[in-house]
Amino acid sequence: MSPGTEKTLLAAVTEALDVALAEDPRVLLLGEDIGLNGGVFRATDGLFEKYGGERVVDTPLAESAIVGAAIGLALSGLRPVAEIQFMGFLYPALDQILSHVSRFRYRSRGRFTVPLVVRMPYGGGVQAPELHAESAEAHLVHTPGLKVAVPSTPADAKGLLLSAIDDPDPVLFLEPMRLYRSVKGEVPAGVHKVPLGKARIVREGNDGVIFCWGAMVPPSLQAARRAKEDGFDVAVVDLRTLSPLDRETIGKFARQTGRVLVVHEAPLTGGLGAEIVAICQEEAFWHLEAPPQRVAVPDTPYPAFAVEEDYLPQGATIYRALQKTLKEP
Amino acid sequence: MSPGTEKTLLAAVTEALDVALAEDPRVLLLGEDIGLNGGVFRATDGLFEKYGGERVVDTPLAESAIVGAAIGLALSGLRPVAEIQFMGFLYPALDQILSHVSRFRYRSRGRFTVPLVVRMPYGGGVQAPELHAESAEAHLVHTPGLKVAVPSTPADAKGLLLSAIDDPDPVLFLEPMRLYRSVKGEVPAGVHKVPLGKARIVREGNDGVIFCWGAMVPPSLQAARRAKEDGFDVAVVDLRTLSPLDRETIGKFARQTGRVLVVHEAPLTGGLGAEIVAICQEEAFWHLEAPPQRVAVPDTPYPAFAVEEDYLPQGATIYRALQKTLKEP
Amino acid sequence: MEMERILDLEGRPLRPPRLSLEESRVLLKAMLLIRTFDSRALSLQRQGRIGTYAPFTGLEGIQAAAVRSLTAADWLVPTYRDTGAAILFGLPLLEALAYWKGFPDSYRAPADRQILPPSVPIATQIPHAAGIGWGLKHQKKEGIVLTFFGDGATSEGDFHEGLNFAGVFKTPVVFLCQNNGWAISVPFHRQTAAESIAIRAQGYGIHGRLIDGNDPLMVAEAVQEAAERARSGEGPTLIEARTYRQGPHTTSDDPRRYRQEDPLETTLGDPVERLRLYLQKEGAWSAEEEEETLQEAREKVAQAVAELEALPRPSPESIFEHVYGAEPPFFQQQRDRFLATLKEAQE
Amino acid sequence: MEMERILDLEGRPLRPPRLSLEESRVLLKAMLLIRTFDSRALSLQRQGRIGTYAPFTGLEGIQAAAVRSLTAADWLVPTYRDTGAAILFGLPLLEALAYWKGFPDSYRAPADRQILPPSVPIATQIPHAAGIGWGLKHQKKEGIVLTFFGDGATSEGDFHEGLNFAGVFKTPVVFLCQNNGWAISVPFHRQTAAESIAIRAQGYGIHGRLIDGNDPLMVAEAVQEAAERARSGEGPTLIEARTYRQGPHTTSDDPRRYRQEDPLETTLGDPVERLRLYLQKEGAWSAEEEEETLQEAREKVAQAVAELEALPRPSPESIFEHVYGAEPPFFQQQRDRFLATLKEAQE
Ligand SMILES: Cc1ncc(C[n+]2csc(CCOP(=O)(O)OP(=O)(O)O)c2C)c(N)n1
Ligand SMILES: Cc1ncc(C[n+]2csc(CCOP(=O)(O)OP(=O)(O)O)c2C)c(N)n1
Ligand SMILES: [Mg+2]
Ligand SMILES: [Mg+2]
Repeated sequence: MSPGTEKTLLAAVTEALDVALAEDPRVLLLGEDIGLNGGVFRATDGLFEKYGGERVVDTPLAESAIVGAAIGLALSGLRPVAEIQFMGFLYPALDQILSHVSRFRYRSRGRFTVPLVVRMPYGGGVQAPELHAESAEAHLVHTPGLKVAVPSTPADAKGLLLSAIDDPDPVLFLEPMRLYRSVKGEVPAGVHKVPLGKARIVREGNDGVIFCWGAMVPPSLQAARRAKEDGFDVAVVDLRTLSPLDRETIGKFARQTGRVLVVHEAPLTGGLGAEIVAICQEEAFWHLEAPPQRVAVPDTPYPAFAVEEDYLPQGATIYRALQKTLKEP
Repeated sequence: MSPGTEKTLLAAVTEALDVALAEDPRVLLLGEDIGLNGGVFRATDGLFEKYGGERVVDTPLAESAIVGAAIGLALSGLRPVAEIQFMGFLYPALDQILSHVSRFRYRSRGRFTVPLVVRMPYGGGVQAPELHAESAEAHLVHTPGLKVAVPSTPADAKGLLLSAIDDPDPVLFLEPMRLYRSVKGEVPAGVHKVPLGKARIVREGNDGVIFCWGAMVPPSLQAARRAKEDGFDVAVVDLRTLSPLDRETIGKFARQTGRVLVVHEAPLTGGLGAEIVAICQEEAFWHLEAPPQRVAVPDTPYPAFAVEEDYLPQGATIYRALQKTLKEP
Repeated sequence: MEMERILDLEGRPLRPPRLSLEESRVLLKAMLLIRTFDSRALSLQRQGRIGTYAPFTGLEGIQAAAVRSLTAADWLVPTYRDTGAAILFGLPLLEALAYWKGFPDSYRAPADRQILPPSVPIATQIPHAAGIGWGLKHQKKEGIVLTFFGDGATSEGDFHEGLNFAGVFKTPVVFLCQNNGWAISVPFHRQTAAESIAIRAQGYGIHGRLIDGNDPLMVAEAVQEAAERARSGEGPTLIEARTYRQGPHTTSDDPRRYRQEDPLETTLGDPVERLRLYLQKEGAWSAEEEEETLQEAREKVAQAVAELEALPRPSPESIFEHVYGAEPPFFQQQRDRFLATLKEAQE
Repeated sequence: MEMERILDLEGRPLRPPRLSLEESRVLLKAMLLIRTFDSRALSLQRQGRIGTYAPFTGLEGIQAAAVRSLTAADWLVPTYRDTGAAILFGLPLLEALAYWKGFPDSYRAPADRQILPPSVPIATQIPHAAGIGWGLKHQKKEGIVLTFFGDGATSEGDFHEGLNFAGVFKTPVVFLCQNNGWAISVPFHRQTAAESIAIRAQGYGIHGRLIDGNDPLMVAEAVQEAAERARSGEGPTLIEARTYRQGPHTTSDDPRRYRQEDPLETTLGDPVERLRLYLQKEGAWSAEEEEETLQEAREKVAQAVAELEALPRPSPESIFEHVYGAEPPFFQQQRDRFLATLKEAQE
């Protein structure tokens, strides 16, 4: 691993794409406004200029065809990396994702495969218009055949994205919009990979554990630090890959601490928090000392942005939930 | 309630539609092949002849527009009931469901509402081609603003469907294909409503409880009966409405029995089983005597039909899981 | 297909317009009102007093000319780009501003105006418009539907499905494509290899027209004719109005990254300018009138801005409003717990 | 748009065909082979020996004539309706039958034949075809793509998006619409108000043709010309082949519920019949030859049926195969537990 530099998460994404384009001629980027414009968040900034319009391709405005054509590109031997402008605009492509991306290998008995990456910003907190702040990871995780990765640090953004591009299977790559520019960190230079399927231990602890991902990592950490002031050592685990989930690490920390909190910014009911609670049951039932708790957004559509800060989990609300979990008799 | 007759679940659906069309001039049915053909399962058999092509309308083959136009019909003052031919073909309409059906009331602050019902057969077990056996309820339940109902008896099929059509909010109505003709029962005549949001106690019991819905009710009951032979009284609860879930009944039975099994025919990970387990945690943590167990299909795409019987939960596999739950120390 | 136009770039009529001079004057005034709103909204955004804003600079002609054919029985189905049309059809300025400030309670039209909230996901409103039209026809209700969308929207599946439905059910809908040449950074010729969008009308068996969208008199006539067709049961019309995006896509966009000079700018001109030139030549518009109109517009907008800034910050309770028609018990419980925790946490 | 045709209903050429007599004979033989397969599959279904089956009776001309333009470098992107095309491009009969019997291991083309598994969700394969074509062009690989779809499919958003992409990226794809007049029970005139599907080609800036799909010589020429265009970089073609669905939609369908007499039957005739009449008149086909061809076909099909019925019942293990390229640990664990429980339960 070469020594890296301090970068934003967004710049780390760009760097990963740059490395992939440079290393592998099969890599091709496609999406809306990713060319000259460099993407609405600038994730592909400079890549059109560097690799040309044949490898960094602006498409018509049609998400189902972006994913559908990317399937075809993959079948033809390429390694397409599609950008969806915001996660809410993955919805028109869900049919292609659920009916095809996830099933081509299965249906063709291994003959035709779709080593495709679909990247997109997701999550709230940046005062965006309606449908620009969706957290729809649960739909993807419930779809067999897909992998789902979510970085929360610049190094992971690069490392997970390069692993995703290299993976023989389709990977949905969710980039926490809120952390794009607000988080900086060391990013190893060159080819740097972080394996899919392994959680990251952000902080050790024996009194409780918070499972989280994406933009929920910083406020979870904040809550854990506050709990420390009360004398509790709370672990924070960034799941990092949501599919496949790192059941081993989840089980281990659930057993080790007996007190579990899951935090996500998708609505509570049917969110991934439920799955993680269920895994804790299966892996650590006899060790649990308090009911695993879920901190999530309420079961409403994502509200207009003037109230989104109230809507989203914050350090303080996570801390309140943590207190309850830790103090349960 | 007038005395009814023995009917199949399918005939009960037809009867509910017939009653709704007769009672309420605002009701309009739309979908593929629902007119002269009476629907691919004959759920609208005879209704085109009885109510005419203006109220029982064959549409072009376009699911997103079926749901999208149904939104418009509802906005204009009607009570549309859309049929999607199989649940797998709801996928092209998911954008309209997730972005609009569920949000119109919210977005317009109560001014514009979508009292829409979208009916569809779902689930496996009838040797159908690919994508004709999907159980995608989890996606819908995770979408705030939608209701989701699933009958498992003819009487409930009629009663829930009439409640759904009457509901001020959009209801996704999932009809277990496997039970369409295999289940018969008394169906009250005329207007018969079963409230949304209330589970049905299929069987009482104190030693354990199985939560299930749709086509999983009969094999769950079978498993409970076998357990009775071993001396265990296992309750069976047909959740019937998946959104909103009847938390009260789930909590009550989890507390009463301490031993919980959830059965569904959607893939395990991220399935609704996880949510129900999480609810049991929240409502009954101190009463649980064994880890709640989930019986579901494995995390693979729905396989080709020659192996679907092995894939789907059966009375015998549910019974095996039940044994474990009941015998946990 | 040839682009139809009435006024040339200097505001000279190539044929007698259908609109009277008085009607044209009213139209220009409407355009000046929304142009004033638009530029004020842009500056509010630059000052951080509202959020991201999608300007409609250069589309005033289309939007004002289109809604003048609507009556109270009609429906407007707009996108984020059509604030001008919504305002002229009756959306209060305050409601429009509150929307862009991210307030939950916003974009609420008066009870006698059927204006849907703007559609943010591209093209998804097109099937809604088809369905509303179908519903009106089915119920033999008076009224037609006008929906707007951009050139980019025409690449989405929902555009196709919606227009095809409208054709099959012969619904009273005017589908108005504001082809401003760009979908964010993607120019029209990369959006499709077709020469025009209007040409697609025949693929749906409906009426289609390609018009100069910066010629307000042309737009007014085309929409009026389409509305008449719709009202008389002749079905839907697809109108492609060619125009030019003068500003950025939204305030988050930096067009210098992808757009240098655009020939459209010189071939289409500015709609306000063209109509003004026409009226001036006809002796039906003066500098004083212009100043008066603008003055009035500025006052109206200033008043709305003042009201906006007097609004209290929306409450967290508003998050839970209008999710269900009849709230299920779990939802009430969830709200109560959530609000209690939030309050504790904020203490 | 006029429908192009070479052979009339009595097999008389209206102009000299491009295909030689020998080529036409080969074509007829191919059609007879798949017609034999099709009717055998139908009877297997009636006997409960395979599952639901989608017959292609009446489409033999389109399917056989289309794939003759393909080479080993090309890709076939079929639907459930196109078993005939797949067989003639190289799919073993056994693989085709095993598919309809619901066997996981089925529809596997030989290594030198790029035949995708059939697409069941309507129209969703159209963007795949566009994408494969784009990929081939991008990699400067030899090869073109042929994809089939029905008239119903043309109402789906994916049809539109896929064709528009193909136009923009000028991909080497032949889009072949088998317009058999019905989408299950919905007749074409209820599917769209457009006169034809071919007319939509100009809405995507691509080449379009409306042809008689029951005229195998016409199909052969049109597809060959489209394939040549594709190979020479001139981009995609949309061909609408007008035909008639002779049988039910699938074996689960009862057309008597919705279809009485259909004029198409008499205006288009039967493709096998038309080609046979042509060859007979040219003195290039005899009753003996027909019998020989059919005999050979029946033997091939019988052989495949025998192989099918000798296959062991697929194992539950097959459920878990080919989900991932590299199986995650949780998945292995899940499989092992699942199979163990299943075994216990079945004891
Ligand atoms: C389904 C969907 N995809 C992407 C976006 C992001 N987006 C917002 S506006 C826009 C361009 C729209 O272009 P056009 O339809 O021409 O309308 P214009 O903004 O030019 O008026 C895009 C890509 C979106 N809102 N919805
Ligand atoms: C997305 C989707 N919706 C519905 C169906 C059910 N279905 C199967 S075939 C069919 C009709 C297809 O008609 P057409 O495209 O004309 O093809 P044909 O079967 O006539 O060859 C329908 C509605 C499906 N398979 N996929
Ligand atoms: Mg535009
Ligand atoms: Mg057809």
